[in-house]
Amino acid sequence: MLEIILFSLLNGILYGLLLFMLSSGLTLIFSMMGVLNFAHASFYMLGAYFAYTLGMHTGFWAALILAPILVGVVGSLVERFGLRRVHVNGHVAELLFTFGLAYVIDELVQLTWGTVAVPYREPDYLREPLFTLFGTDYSIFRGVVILISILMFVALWYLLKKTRVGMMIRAALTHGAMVGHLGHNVPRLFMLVFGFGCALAGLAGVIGGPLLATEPGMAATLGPIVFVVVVVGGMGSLPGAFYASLLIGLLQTFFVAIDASVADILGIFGLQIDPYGEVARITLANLAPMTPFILLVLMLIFRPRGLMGELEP
Amino acid sequence: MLEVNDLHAYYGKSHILNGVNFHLNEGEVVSLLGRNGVGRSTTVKSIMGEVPPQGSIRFRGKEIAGLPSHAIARRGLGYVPEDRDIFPTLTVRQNLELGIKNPRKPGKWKVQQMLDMFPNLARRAESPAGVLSGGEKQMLTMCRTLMGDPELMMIDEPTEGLAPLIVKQIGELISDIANAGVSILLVEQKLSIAMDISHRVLVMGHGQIVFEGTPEELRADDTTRKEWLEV
Amino acid sequence: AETVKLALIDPLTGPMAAAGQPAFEHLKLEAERINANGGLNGAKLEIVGLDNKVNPQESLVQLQKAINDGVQLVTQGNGSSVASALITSVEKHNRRNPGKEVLYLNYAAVDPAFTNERCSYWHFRFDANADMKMNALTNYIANNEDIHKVYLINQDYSFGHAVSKSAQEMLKQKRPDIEIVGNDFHPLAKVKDFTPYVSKIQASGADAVISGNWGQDITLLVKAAAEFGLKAPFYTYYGASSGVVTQLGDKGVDRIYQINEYYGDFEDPEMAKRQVEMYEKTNWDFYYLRLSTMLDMLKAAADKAGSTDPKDLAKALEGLSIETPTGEVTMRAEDHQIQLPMFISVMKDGMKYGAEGTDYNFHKVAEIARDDVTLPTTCRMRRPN
Amino acid sequence: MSALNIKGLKKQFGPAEVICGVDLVVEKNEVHAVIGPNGAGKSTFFNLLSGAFPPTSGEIQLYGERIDGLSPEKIQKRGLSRSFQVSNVFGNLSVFENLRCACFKQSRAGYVFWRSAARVREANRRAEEVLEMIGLQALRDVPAGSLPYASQRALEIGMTIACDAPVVLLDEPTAGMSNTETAQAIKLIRQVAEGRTLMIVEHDMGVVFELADRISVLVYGKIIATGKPEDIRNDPKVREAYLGEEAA
Amino acid sequence: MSDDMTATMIRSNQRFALRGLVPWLVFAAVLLILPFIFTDGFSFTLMNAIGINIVFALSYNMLLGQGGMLSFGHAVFFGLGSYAAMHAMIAIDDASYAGEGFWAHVPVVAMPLIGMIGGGLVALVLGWPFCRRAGTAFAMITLGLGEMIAAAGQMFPSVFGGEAGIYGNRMVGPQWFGLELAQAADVYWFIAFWTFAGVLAMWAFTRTPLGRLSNAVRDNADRLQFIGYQPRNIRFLVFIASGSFGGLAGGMAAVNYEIITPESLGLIPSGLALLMAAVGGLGVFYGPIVGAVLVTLMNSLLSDYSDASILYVGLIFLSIVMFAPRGLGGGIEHVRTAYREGILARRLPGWIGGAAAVLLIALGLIIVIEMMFAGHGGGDTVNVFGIQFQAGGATGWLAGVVALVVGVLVMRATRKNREVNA
Ligand SMILES: Nc1ncnc2c1ncn2[C@@H]1O[C@H](COP(=O)(O)OP(=O)(O)OP(=O)(O)O)[C@@H](O)[C@H]1O
Ligand SMILES: Nc1ncnc2c1ncn2[C@@H]1O[C@H](COP(=O)(O)OP(=O)(O)OP(=O)(O)O)[C@@H](O)[C@H]1O
Ligand SMILES: [Mg+2]
Ligand SMILES: [Mg+2]
Repeated sequence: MLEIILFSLLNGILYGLLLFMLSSGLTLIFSMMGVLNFAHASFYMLGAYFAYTLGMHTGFWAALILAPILVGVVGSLVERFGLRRVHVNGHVAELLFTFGLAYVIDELVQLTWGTVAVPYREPDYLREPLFTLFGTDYSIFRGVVILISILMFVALWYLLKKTRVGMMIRAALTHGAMVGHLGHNVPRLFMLVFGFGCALAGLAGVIGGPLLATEPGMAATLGPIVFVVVVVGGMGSLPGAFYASLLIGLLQTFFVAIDASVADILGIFGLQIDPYGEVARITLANLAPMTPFILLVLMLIFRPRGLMGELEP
Repeated sequence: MLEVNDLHAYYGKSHILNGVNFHLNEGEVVSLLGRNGVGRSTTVKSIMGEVPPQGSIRFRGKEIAGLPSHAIARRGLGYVPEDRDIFPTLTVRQNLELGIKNPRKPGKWKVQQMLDMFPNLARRAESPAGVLSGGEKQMLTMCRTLMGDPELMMIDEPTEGLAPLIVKQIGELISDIANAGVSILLVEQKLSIAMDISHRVLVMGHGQIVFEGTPEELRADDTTRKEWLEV
Repeated sequence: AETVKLALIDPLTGPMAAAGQPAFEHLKLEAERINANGGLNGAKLEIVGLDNKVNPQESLVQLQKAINDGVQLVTQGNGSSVASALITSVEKHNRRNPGKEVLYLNYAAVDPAFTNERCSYWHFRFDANADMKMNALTNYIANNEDIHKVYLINQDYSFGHAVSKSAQEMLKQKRPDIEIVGNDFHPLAKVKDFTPYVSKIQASGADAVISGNWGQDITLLVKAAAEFGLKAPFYTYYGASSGVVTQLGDKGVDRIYQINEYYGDFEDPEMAKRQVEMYEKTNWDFYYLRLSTMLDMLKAAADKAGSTDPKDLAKALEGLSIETPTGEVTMRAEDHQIQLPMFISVMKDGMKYGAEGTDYNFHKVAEIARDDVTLPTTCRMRRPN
Repeated sequence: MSALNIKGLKKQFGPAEVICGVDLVVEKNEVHAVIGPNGAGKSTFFNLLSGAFPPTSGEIQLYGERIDGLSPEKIQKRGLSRSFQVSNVFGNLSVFENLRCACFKQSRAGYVFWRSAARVREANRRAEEVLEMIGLQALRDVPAGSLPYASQRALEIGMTIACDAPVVLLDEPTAGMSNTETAQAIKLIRQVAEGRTLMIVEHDMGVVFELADRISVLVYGKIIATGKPEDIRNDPKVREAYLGEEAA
Repeated sequence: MSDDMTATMIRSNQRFALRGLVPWLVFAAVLLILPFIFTDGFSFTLMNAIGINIVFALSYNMLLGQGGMLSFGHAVFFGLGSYAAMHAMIAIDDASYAGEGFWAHVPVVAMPLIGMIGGGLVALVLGWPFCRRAGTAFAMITLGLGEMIAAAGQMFPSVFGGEAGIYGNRMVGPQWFGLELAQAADVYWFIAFWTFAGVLAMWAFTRTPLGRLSNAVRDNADRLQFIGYQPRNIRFLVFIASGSFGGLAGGMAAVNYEIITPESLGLIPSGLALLMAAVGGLGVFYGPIVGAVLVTLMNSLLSDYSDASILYVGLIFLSIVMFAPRGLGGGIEHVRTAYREGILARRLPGWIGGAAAVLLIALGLIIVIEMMFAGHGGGDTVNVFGIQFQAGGATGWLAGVVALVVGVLVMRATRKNREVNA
């Protein structure tokens, strides 16, 4: 039992941190530009694939740096030549744009790298166990992942709190033209922010690729969950995203671990029902992957601000 | 300092400005008068590049028509819009700080100075500007633009919705600004103020300048007043 | 000569294309061979690819399109939902359009129902159904003395539940001493991080895992297991489906087993030739032996019936037997379920014919004879008079 | 019975108390102007009356019924309707639609989806009436968003009176209008005032003294004086607090 | 005065009514003529699919276009409506074997109504907590809802039939209008009828007070409170209406396909609705109709010609969002207004130039893309509109690039004529 709890904890935290890496970029973009970037997970996927292709020439660590930069560049281009046009038509238009963008990126990835997964792996020395507990290995790589994501959190936190840029963009969000009249180059600002956000997603991809799998579907399944993180955490709140990620990570893993069926739970309250009925049969493990969405709906109904958001979406 | 030649502007299909010509000299205060909807704001907006201008706009001899507005602002034009575009999510203080173009070399106007000038703002320095009252917003907008110390300031209906007391205050502020060597293009509704603080007045009608002269000349010129300003 | 069209209704674009494309290429390649040997009773066989995006409704649109282009033979493999849709609507079509019958040749939809309570005269299955595979697998496990604790993990939908159910029943009856130490269901294609499941398996002390997972769900599962140093072998249905080998690499070696009608050794030089040829032509492996079998049987039936009319083909296919590289196979008349020998194979490194361009492939460890695979059917076939 | 009866009304935003204890009685069919320096709390006062947000304490009676703490639409239903300091209309709808939307409720076609809007006679008639009243017939089908500023103000007033509520609050109706338009606006407001109770916030003293039967002066959340225009004009407190030398 | 005013108003109404009638006559005529132009089974199947999607897309636009509520879970209503209809159809089947019972007297052609009720009920049950806010919150909550319902679909086989879904037979129960519904051709008349009815009903909805208010709530919900409406109520009612019509489409689908599976509840079909509506144009009532036709055709036909079909759909969507934010419908409106204002002649050159440019650019893109991904197509020649190119051969690339460049040049050259105030 103890080992299950322990490893559920480790796994939950790791998965949570990965989610955070992914959502931090989105949070940044949302809080500063008010764009809910549907294609965010797609940039995450790009990160993985770029790292795979680059890695073949430069090796893992160089790719770890280069791939996110590359994704960032792609992101900025998208902003410069796509999103900027759409911006004037309001947020729905922007959302539609990123929606379509995700569609296109996913398809392009498939056409370029093929429909089956690519063998993108971390270097062997990172696969050595960091420690072994109860006969279960915990690889160095996982340790590295945890380290990187924590560093990232700190760096972001600093950047957001300390810079005048943040202020400027928040202003531009509501009155773009006026900020321009005050002599600030808003478009360039947006471009940089968007690029940076995408780069973060790319970084998550470089890490998530080997950790999970680098295949054309990797964006589609994570996409919605990232939104959940951002909303549950509170629109545009970085710490919120952080806690939300951990929360979701842990909930999912522990639900799997606990694995009590509805019947069992009712049993606790002394209600006896046929344990093989369709409802009764459902276990927490079944629900695990649904938890993010359940959380999302409940949150939006009962606490629309999210965990730490200042204002309602 | 500023020369506008044959300026045209459109909103979608509707032709708002057809051939606006005027100039404005160093250190001058010029008022742009006219009935509602004749295109005074549009004039200012198109100088600022918010409405795409057609024609020539020269500032200090350089053509600025067609530049992005932030570039125009950096040339030294300040703009106080008609509809009080304060940044609601930022605090009053942050609004003022954003007015500063380059934090490294501060200009001649200081944040504190502004707050002292308007106690109302001082009281709310740290609360989100969105909650300011109509009038407070108006003051804030002007102060914010000043922070970027412009050489020419275009102010669109600064006294709209202000209490008489404040109106006077604003009037004084404007003259102070002028005395500080900043030229001013003032779009006004209230003749009284425009008349006593401006060196020259322009009257607009049908998207053109229909009268140009000193306040005295305008006072004298009943026909113009009747035709273009009053009932 | 006239041509007979065989339409493949499968995902050819989009995320699931990896499942449909190899089958498409395989069919095209084998069609050439068939035509070289005189085609179907002299008629040329032509393969038409129709993209259904694994969506039942879209599949019916495509079926209609096929019928329109004079196609009378359709084949499909991915997704019981699509298979279900095709079976019912082919049934209806044939009832509503006598003289324009269509045959549905199922090469991979393994829901046992299709050859039991839902069996149809116009449907022929060339793959062993889920229960047969489990029968074969459990027979193998039953003979494997050092397996005492088995863990079941499957996708949470009809197929996954079927696999789990039959595994429990068959094991109980064949090896009552084997203990089922876990029986998990996880949502279909939603789980990214299988580590929690792996910790549970680890904790349960299982010495074998049975899973019907396919696609990413099997890859990620085994991968997570490898990373956590889980020793227990995985007995799977789809361990060798496209992409798995590439992603698992050495993590899969000696860890992932699969039950299938074929394996990666290609002792038979003829098969080896085709594998090599197909891989360099199309970048896909010669994976679906059953597709070759399907076409061979089709040819045999056509030649036997001396016609390519679906009605005659159906009649001729019933009870037809042919020789294949793995031995004799028969299309059982009473439920249109193929009867064939099967193989347990395990992933190995340094194989002569590597899968997906790697050196890894599945090495045969055991053959399960036809009679140990077969199962009775409850089908009461409604034959057109 | 008085139209509006306000007792000890207070509103706090965090630490700042914006309305600190206002008592005011507005009689039926009077035109009551509220003046005061910027940031005195006039708009907030209106927001409280119209239910935009609930008062911190105190009570508001509309024809003897308490309305404080009710939601805006309930208050509106009870017969109090207000306009906004910054124009606040349905940008993509035509002027006429704007007005008609304001009329459905009161012709009992509020959430109706089984009748064509064109068939809701009173609503259409009323909308046409108001349209004529505010003199925008020419712009009947123009999207409200692209109206000239002054016209938007007029529409703002139109929407407020469309549902002819007995009590109407107007927040700076003439702000930013030229003398001409102001004159028209005054005429319009006169018309509106017919048989109605009217409260208006206004900085233009001309307008105020021309329209108002009584004036209250609100300074930093307190009413420092209420009375007939001439009393107010000569009230020293008011002068130095608000009018400055102007009125002198 | 007000009397003669209403008089004029009513007169204008009648005039309006007459003018308003024309498009409907045309629409009906088209529906009636189509089956005599396209006579083969597949065309019917396609037309049926289109009909269903038209209703689906329009019902979605009630939400997004009219009410300003961006939803990512609209397929829930389509799917559940479809399930309701399917279960009803099965009930009819059983009942008519037994030969008695209520269901034995219900004709299959009425199934869309069942679907409509189903969808409406679902919206009624779920909607209230969602409609408090519009905008992002609403979008996200519907996203979550969609995912949850879709998952539930897999969890309760007895209702949803598991992965294989549930299937029924439409040739049961009493026949109406001699429609035995055996062939797609029969089904066409059924679809055509319900499409027409659905479109008409949804159009009528926009003319009702509620329809108007839904636009108002989209534009400025806060103001609405102060003229006496509760925005949430309006959103809720619109939500229900839209859900019902979504269900209607579902009911049509149930009869047309005779099978319904859980995946039709998921994010993908919801996305399809959004796609169709946006491509067609959210601002124009008939926009989604155009979108539905186009997208459905592309979905079912494009993949025959290219492996990159999905990419093309995506690109078309993107370019519409970027360059024609009002969608195809918006474009059509543009031309119509120009025509009404009699400046069409003046505009036409610019537009034709633009169109030509777009076509050229599209052609260039297609060639380039096909060249890029020729490898996957298997086959060493690339076929674009019957023109053969060597895969990886210079000619292909050249052709593509040339087409692109020329297109861009034409675009630049004709820009002047397109300036709005030209
Ligand atoms: N966004 C817009 N779209 C369409 N037309 C507009 C827009 N903004 C202004 N206009 C029109 O342009 C004309 C001039 O507007 P402008 O704001 O310059 O008038 P003005 O002289 O500033 O008067 P005031 O500011 O007092 O209303 C007006 O008739 C107005 O209807
Ligand atoms: N939501 C709020 N939160 C905090 N303070 C607020 C809020 N709304 C208004 N205030 C403050 O209350 C004071 C009164 O605001 P209000 O808008 O009522 O003034 P006003 O009398 O309308 O002034 P004006 O005539 O300039 O419109 C202002 O100082 C404003 O900053
Ligand atoms: Mg103006
Ligand atoms: Mg106010």
